[in-house]
Amino acid sequence: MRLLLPSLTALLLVSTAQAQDLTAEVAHSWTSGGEAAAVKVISDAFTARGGTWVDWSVAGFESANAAYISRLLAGDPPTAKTAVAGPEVTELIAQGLMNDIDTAFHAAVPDGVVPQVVLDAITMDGKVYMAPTGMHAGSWMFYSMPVFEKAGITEAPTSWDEFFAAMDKIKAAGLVPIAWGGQSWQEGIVFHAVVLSTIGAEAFTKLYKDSDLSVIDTPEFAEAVNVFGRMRDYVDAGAPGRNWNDATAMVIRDEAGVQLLSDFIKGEFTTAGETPGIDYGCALTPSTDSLIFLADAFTFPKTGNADEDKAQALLAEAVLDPRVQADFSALKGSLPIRTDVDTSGLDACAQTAIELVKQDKIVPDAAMTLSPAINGGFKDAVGAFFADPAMTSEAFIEQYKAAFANG
Amino acid sequence: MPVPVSLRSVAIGYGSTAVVKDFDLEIAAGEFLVLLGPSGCGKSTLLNAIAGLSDLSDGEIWIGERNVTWADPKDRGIGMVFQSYALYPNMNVEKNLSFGLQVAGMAKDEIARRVKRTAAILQLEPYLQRRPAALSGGQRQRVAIGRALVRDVDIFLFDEPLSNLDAKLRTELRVEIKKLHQELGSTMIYVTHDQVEAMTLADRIAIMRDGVIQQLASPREIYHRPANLFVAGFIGSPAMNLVSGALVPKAGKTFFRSELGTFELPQSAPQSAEERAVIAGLRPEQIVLGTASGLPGFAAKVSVIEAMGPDTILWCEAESGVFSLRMPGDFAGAVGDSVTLGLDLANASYFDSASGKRL
Amino acid sequence: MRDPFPATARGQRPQRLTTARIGLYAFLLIAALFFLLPAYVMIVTSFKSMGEIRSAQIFSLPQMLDWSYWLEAWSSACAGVNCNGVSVGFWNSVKITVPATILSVLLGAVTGYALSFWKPPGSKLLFAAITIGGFIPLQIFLFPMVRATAALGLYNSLAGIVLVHVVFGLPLTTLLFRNYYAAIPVELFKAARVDGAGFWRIFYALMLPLSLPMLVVAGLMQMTGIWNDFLLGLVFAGRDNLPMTVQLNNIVTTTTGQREYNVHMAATVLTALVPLVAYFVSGRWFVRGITAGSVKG
Amino acid sequence: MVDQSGARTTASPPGRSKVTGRLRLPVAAMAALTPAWLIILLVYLGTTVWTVQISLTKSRMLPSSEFAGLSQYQRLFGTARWSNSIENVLTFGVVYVLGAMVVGLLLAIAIDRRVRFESAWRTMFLYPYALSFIVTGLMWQWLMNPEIGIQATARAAGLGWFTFDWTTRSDMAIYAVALAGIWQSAGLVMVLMLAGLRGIDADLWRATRIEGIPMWRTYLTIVLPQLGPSVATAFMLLTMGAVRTFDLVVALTNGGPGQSTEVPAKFIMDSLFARQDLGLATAGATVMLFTVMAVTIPILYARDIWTRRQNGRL
Repeated sequence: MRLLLPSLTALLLVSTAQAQDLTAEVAHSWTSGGEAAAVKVISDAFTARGGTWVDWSVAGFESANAAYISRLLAGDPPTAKTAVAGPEVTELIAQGLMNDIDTAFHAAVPDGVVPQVVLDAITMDGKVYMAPTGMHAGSWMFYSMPVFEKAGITEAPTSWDEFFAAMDKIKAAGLVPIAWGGQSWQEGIVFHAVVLSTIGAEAFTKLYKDSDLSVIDTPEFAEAVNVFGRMRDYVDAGAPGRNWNDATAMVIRDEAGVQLLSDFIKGEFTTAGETPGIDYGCALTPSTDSLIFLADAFTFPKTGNADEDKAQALLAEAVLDPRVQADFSALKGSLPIRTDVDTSGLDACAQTAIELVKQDKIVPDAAMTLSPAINGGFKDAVGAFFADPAMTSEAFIEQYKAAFANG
Repeated sequence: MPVPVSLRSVAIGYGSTAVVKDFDLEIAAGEFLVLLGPSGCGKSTLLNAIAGLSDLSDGEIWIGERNVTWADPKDRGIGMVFQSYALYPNMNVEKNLSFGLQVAGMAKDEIARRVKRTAAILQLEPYLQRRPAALSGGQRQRVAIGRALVRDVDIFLFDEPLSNLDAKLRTELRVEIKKLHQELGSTMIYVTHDQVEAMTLADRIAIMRDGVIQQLASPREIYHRPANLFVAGFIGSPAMNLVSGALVPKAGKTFFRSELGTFELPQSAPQSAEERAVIAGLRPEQIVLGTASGLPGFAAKVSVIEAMGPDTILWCEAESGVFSLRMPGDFAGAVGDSVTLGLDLANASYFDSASGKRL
Repeated sequence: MRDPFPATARGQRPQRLTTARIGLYAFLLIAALFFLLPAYVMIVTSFKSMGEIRSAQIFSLPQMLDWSYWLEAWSSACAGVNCNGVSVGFWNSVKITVPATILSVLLGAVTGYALSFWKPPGSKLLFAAITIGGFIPLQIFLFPMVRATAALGLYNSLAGIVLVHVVFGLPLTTLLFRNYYAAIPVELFKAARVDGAGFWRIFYALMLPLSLPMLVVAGLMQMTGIWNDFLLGLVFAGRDNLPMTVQLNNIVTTTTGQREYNVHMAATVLTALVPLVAYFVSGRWFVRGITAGSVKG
Repeated sequence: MVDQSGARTTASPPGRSKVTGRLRLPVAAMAALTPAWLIILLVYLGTTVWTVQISLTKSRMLPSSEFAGLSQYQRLFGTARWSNSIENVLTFGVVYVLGAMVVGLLLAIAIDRRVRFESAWRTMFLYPYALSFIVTGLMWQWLMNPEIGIQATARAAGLGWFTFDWTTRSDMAIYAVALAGIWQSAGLVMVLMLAGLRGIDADLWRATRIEGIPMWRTYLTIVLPQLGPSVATAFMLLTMGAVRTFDLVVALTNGGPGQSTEVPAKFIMDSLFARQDLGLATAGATVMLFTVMAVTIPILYARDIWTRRQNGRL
């Protein structure tokens, strides 16, 4: 009874306040603590606007995709689905399976507040199809202040030479230099951060956006391979297969010096009660002046149901709300997609990133520009290379290039 | 009501290999026919075909006035008893007996009546509530027979029903089956490889080899006048003594010449106008000890004496081979005795050496 | 275990605990250690606090028997915005497993029976095809099966997921029953036919009661497989029927955020509990069933 | 051939027709097999046809009908991960199947030596079979992690030389997967083998004891050959599992380190959903399918001939 009564009232309210039932079934893979809290920001905003949120969460991108694509094929898609704004969505758009939210988007977002690279990623044939929730920045380095102190490192390294010198010191202090998550997707993020640091933003875009393979043959790219390979000497025996959060825990427990990964690991530090600048530090990967960003967005399958179309527009409106953007980012550890939101509540690390976004010093992650197949090929190659010290740089570069051809 | 069974040009084969080809057999109403032969001769296959458990590739089967070639087993009016008893392990004796009747949709009281009657005939009353696993071999076989009996079938098919029983039980049940046949007068077809069963039970025996009937005749005829060497060798224990030789005509008489010597044949034996190679077959009782009988004889030495109780089998070694003789049970002799053996050529069988057929 | 030599036997009784005997028990003990170790770790971990897990050895006993993680795993562990633990999926799993197990076992029994005794034309081809089907990875079937169930109107429904399990259970159950029936004397079948019983009558009056041991074996194996399935349940069952394993996945496979290993382990044990209990309870039958049946390959 | 007593008694009755074709079809049996046929034809065969067809198209995330010839196969064999997967599944299959058979057989033999508390031992060895491969993988991931697992514990206990770090070594990780698989499946093999052992004639044991044949020889040369059917069943079930291996790898190593534990089923799954490469996935599936058929059909055929020879007939 206790349960029944409020829901009954809710039902009455909805049916009287609104003629139609704006129910949205939302598919996502954001199931962990911080993520779930972030999703709740959106669902609350949606509910506040009169919608009914039905949560369909499946942990693990792969499982979520399996279920989602199946439902698309069966002609019974959910109202909305989170995705990385990029080719995995564009194929669905090209096949005519997605609704655009062009009107809702422009009604909610004034011109010029969303960076052009992001706008490019969510637009197809002049229409906006996705409602971005925020972006994650790769090319980060998080480090343990106590470990640095113990090893006698005073400054965060800004070049790879400094970096490896620092790592040697940590090693000498009997600690693990790099907290390494030995899964190919994590290694892929690290490698691309290294690539960005050696070849620069322009070449990075040339390679991963325009598929200009000549970049791979440059000495700068070879240097990236070299730097990446050297990292093998600074990881512990338990690295292979390690989850990223287990790696983060090593930094939190001050057992390891640095972790190289995206900003989403910040949530771990926050959950552990650590404060940036005191317990841990954050910096861009050495020799880097740009961010590699990845935009998460809601996408909207065609459901053939007019009410659901309206629910989609309402959801897009909720997602793009500046307040929602700010709150969501704070919880998720990402950056707002809009430059006009109040970001004062975000931490020091995020402030650095926001500054770079404002200066347009951001390059899109390969996942936003190249097909999942090519990106998969990258991961395979990078994972194989890191796991096998006997693999030559030439062989690796060969396999890495093949990913483009085979993708 | 006993009915006749008729197999007409029956062929049975699996894939490309024919087990039985162009097979004809007429079984009279009320007859007890035994299909006898070594394993693999096709006798069980034939029985399965009569039962409708395996399909013909050619020919017809008639039971009574009906062509049952494609009839279901249940529509043929047959009951079958298997070597392995094939009792339903999950049902007690009563259920085993009544299952077929239930399937046929018979009224409950009629079923009970029949089960009672059958149980009485086969002395199964005390075991009706037992499962097959709790029965002895003999009891199981009785239930298996009862399962056919209870259904009042016209034809009983037995597939080596006694092979799994010990010697004593086998003899007992053999007599019971014989009695059953005498009481019921039903047509019974019985497959076995045991010649004693065949000899004791059959009205006629069909001796089979490689899917072909070698001889179809009464037990007496088969024993005394085997149609060919195969039958001669298969029937009788110990087996017929075989002596190769030749029939030689001389001065209007026919002589049998062999390594044992040349002997004149009496008029009752086959005669020949020209010399031909033959094999003489003599039952152990057709060889006698000593010369007193006046039969043609030869020397031999006793090598083994088998006392069987009612009679004694004597194995004697002669130059040309070993001979077995049937002696009375009280025979007194010793291994190593030198003896003279006499051949009863008048009653012996003679087979063509080349074809093996009886002359 | 009966002593074959009665104690009244004369003379010096030979030493029974020989070196070989000791070796035998030593082998069994080592094997038992190997088999029990993972379960031990999982269970002790489910009682430890996160601090304890981080600091202490995985083999050490928990400082205290704290059931709270079990409670959390059962009813309040979060997956996304839903914090209901694995319990929500429990009845869904039951609703999927019970009919799917019964149907697939019966289908396997009927198919195996028809293939073993009746052998209608094409039987060999069918059996070969079923056997090969047992080797095909399930993943390949997903797309076509989604289309097929959608066309039948069964996609995202209980009936749909049950159907899918029956379809994919066919190779295993058919193989088991065909082998089992191969060991049953064909005379039994012949006798029943002479007694006038037809296909179905022989099946339910004779073969089904005789297959009780194999029904247990196939039932247990299918139940385990279906209960433990994650992918098919996720794709075909629909949001309202998601099995327990999907909740478990949602709780355990978080891609970001703090990993509560104690809760994860408790949730894992809870999810595995039904098949485990089934094996503990009917393990004897399982062994007996296989002993009675599948000896004949 | 028939003798004088006259077996060939009657002439054929008039109007006797030659038997043609099979008239006595077991209709009910055919009806009962209909569901199996439907499943085989519609699902298994249908999927196969669909898979082969899609593998010849340019399909990416969703099925497309744009013909691409054999280019997906070209891509497939140009992908290092695919050949790695094949190699790995072979290594895994051999170690897992043989390992589970040997361990299962040894356990069965040990239990069959009239040990005390037989059912307790059996339960201990069989319970992993009730667990999914996912759970199995999770548990062993912990145990084999060199930093927290068995190795760490042993070293903490003073055994500094002790090393058990298979999951983190490219050259050993596939054996780690096999080990976990053996752990899960050996109990089932044990039960199958135990069934076979219990079916062996007790007289045989008496005979070997009287002849003084050592126990190990008896097992090796007399008992083992008689376990044929049990071995065949176990082999079949294990091989099916090995070819389909997916969950175990995902939970234990997720294919790593590097590609050292990638397997075809995972390649297909990844291509299907993570990489949205339906064409490549179906090409891989097709190759797998036909490999399985090429191996299975001759075995089935040989088995059929063998049993036919054993029975002397059908």
